[in-house]
Amino acid sequence: MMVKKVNKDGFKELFNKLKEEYNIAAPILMEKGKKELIEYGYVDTFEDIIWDQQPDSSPKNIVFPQNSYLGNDFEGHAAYDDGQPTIILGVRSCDIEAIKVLDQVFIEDEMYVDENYKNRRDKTIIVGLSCPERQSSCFCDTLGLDPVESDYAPIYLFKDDGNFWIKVKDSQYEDLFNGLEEGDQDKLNKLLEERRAKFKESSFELDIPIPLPEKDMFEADIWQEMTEKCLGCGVCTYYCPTCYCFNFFWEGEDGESQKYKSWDSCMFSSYSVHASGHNPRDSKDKRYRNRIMHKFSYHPLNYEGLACVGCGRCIDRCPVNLDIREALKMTEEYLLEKGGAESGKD
Amino acid sequence: MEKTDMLPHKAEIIEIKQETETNLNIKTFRCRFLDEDVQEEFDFKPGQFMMVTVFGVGEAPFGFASSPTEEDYVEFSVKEVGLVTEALHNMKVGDVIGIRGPFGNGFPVESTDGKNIIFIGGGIGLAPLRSLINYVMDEENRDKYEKIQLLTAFRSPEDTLYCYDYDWWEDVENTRIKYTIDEPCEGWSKCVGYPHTLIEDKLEWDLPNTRFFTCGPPIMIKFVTNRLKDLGIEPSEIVTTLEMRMSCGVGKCGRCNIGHYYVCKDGPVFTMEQLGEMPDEY
Amino acid sequence: MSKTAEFEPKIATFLCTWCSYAAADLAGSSRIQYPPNIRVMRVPCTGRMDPFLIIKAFNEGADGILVSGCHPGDCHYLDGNLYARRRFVMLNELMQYAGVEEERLNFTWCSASEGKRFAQVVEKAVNRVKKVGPWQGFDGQGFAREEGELVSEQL
Amino acid sequence: MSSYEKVTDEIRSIAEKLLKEEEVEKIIGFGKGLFSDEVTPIFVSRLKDVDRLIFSPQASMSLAKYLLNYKEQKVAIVAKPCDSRAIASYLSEDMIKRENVKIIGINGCPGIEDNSACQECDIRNPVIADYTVGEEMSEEEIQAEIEDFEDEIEKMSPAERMEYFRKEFERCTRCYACREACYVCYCEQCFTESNQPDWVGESVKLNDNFTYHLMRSMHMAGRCVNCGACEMACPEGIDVRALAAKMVRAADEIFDYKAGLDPEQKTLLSEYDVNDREKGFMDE
Repeated sequence: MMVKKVNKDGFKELFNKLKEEYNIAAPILMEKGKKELIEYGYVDTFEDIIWDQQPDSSPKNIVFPQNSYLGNDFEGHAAYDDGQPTIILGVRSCDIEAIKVLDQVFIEDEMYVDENYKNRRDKTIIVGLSCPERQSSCFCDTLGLDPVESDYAPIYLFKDDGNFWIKVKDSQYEDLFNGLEEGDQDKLNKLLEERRAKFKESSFELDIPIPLPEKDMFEADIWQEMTEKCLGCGVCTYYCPTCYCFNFFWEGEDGESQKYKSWDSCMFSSYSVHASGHNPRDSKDKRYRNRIMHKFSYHPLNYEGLACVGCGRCIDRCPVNLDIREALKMTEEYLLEKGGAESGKD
Repeated sequence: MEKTDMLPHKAEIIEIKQETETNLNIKTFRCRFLDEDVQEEFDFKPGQFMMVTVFGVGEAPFGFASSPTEEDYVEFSVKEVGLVTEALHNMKVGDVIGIRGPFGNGFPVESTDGKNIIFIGGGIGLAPLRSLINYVMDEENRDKYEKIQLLTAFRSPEDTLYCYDYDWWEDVENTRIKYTIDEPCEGWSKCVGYPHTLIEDKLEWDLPNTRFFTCGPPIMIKFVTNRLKDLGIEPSEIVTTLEMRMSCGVGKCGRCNIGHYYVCKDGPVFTMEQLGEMPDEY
Repeated sequence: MSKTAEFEPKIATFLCTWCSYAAADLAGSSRIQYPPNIRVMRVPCTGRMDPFLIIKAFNEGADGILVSGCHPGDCHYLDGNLYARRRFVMLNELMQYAGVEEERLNFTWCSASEGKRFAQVVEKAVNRVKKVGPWQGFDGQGFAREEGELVSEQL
Repeated sequence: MSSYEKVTDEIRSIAEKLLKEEEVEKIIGFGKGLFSDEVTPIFVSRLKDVDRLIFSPQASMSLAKYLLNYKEQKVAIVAKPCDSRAIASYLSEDMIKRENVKIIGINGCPGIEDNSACQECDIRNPVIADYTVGEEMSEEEIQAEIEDFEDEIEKMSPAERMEYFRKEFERCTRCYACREACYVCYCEQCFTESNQPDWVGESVKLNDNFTYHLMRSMHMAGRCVNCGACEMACPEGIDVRALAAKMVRAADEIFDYKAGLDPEQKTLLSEYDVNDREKGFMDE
């Protein structure tokens, strides 16, 4: 454990030093037609980085891009991009926990490790950032996350008005920061505590058993009403940092055909339709049920911990602002009404 | 032998058998891996499946139709329904496809030792069962099991599969093989009617310590398993294998789930007892 | 020869079987010469022409398209070409608005007896497409070409 | 032009009357969520929720498409003029039953915040309604609103237009929000899901994105009512409506046709006129 403290210029210098060996991705302002959104992109100049606002989308597309090339049919071995390692700067607790979910699924599963993801993830260093203040639709602390610090990131930043505190938890990265002024660990902890207290009380309380009881929720009659305004598009899954469902597609003819992996969404009908035309989830309420149950029941049963980090992106980017908090509230009421929601495996 | 980059091994089609042609177009493909030591090490359990890649077109899951005892090739049967299956049907002997696998849990072979076995297979559903049938009928394994009975159901005489195996199955001792079609049809002397209606009078279903394996169109599985439960058969002794849309085959791509179970990883073989606990999302 | 002289466009041609396909036959049997750049696909009627076929033709590397059917009024199916006419006008507007040069989109009518006119139509279409050069795809990446000849033989 | 507050109050009073007299089971309108104050579609079936109904500059979605989920139930719907045209075109295609729908039309629609469609909107009174709110807008007032509108893209050269659309569609992630927000797109199986024939590739490379938007816009010929819901739904802020708006203008200029004007009207491409103009043909 090492703590360094630098002022703004010191950090800029560090940034420029790191830029030589690493590609650096950070939240920057992206012009999107008439919208201007803060998203993770590769950045060259330090001033472009936006620190004080939660980015509108997560760094998912850096560790798990929408289309990744797996390999072709004549060489037969996987295609790994051997570019420079990447540093993702300024990742808040919600996005760090989201990457932890992806790691759980693709790397830490003893039965099957996804080489394509692992290769990319091993070359990525996550630099966390203590969250300055709550945004309108996030609720990470309601789900038990600590917005002020996450222990899953090897390096963690705390930015108050002038200075950057750098907490290096993983010793292998310490040499990146030697030569910088030492920081007083207790002072940093005090600042963290202050911010934790300052984090204004969240207006969203939730009391649901984790994992949600599978059969009870499956037969619940709330899903139709919950998704009445849902359009059935794929925005919530594409902009959710923990949604990792994927599909394959091929390009080119036989002899030089290439295999790709691409994002897929459980909200699409072609996600689970059989060749016979039968579709176990043929309407948007069944699909949204699968989406909520996967995050609050299936993932906790198959792995451990939730697959929702309360970042609120699915609320902000949804064309009709379908609010997952309303969905969870309805689930809570349904289970209470159903008499004593027994938690644990059904 | 876990290839973890989702890329297939190359395999050559060494034989294509046209099973049916009139109503449904079903072919059985026999393939060998191009790479000898992959062919050597490749092993699977009956009831498991593999992802077959047609290069440049796509990939689809197929259950093994051959038994692991037939070591120097793998077989799978394909009904022409879509893009990949049509591409397969246009292939000829010598063409190269990709095979990834084996995936899934396979039939509970070890715990079936010493039991009577009854197979009830419908249409293309007979393909995954055939892997287990040929395995238990193989002389190395036959004596591990008591009486083996098989009821195959097809739409019409032209839709029968694996006719070339029937004589061999009938010759194996202590077996009873029954064939049925949906409606009577002249020139057909064997049974007629849906399989679930024939269980009582065509099969010795009430032998103690019997395990049932059934696979076929979902509607048939539903009727057969319900009828067996009505007859008092233990749900844990009724084994079936499910078909879902699949892409990765290892429980990662998310689409084949029933509740928190992934049909490709925790299945595709389930007992009716397990299915009873799961939400009926299939 | 300079690069542009070499450029031989490939034109996806959809001919209605009753009139324009017969016109092409007539042009051939009466030995009327016309440029070999067209790749003919027979359709029962221009009414059958799904606009997607034209967009897909561009995606498969065609440099231009030519669609020809019976003159309005003498369609074998009475009004197939009348429906098609509105469809082509709207498709034409859409493609041009999206940036596809108008020379690449050729719609016309040829009756079965107009072998000569068919040859002139093909000539005119080929020259129009030659004027705007090879089609670079909607993404501008172009298509694998060996000395001006399109590699992918799908067409 | 009507004011948002006046329209909101009138909607609430009509909604209350409809629910009280049990003429409808549900009111489809706009309102705020429980936790966020974004104005989005809401479904009111209880009297006490009538006050949640709002009409504000953020009421961007086209509500008509929700009617397809309530074909057998009696529902009321708040309809902007463009939504009323969508409902009229649903009626002309027999997608909904007229007797099951009570339409609350908004006269003199004040428009939706940063929705580029509203700048060129030339029909600001509902074409079909059971009840109307707000004051009707006269033709002159409407023309005054849109007389200085001209389409920037039309002035560009073909190459510049192609470049413009390439830059826009490069960002598309194919989440299909534009398709799901559009009243026209109610197909069981969309062409994007067909792999025999494989119309659109599944990658998000520019070529597949461009093809997808081109093919979807071709469906807009003679059916798009230029409501801008597709553009408002796009999470990437892509100018999705440009191609569809061209279809609207082309149908108007060439065939003097506007979509969804009344339930008896046939759609543009499902009928013909012997002397239609052959604009853009080789020998025209």
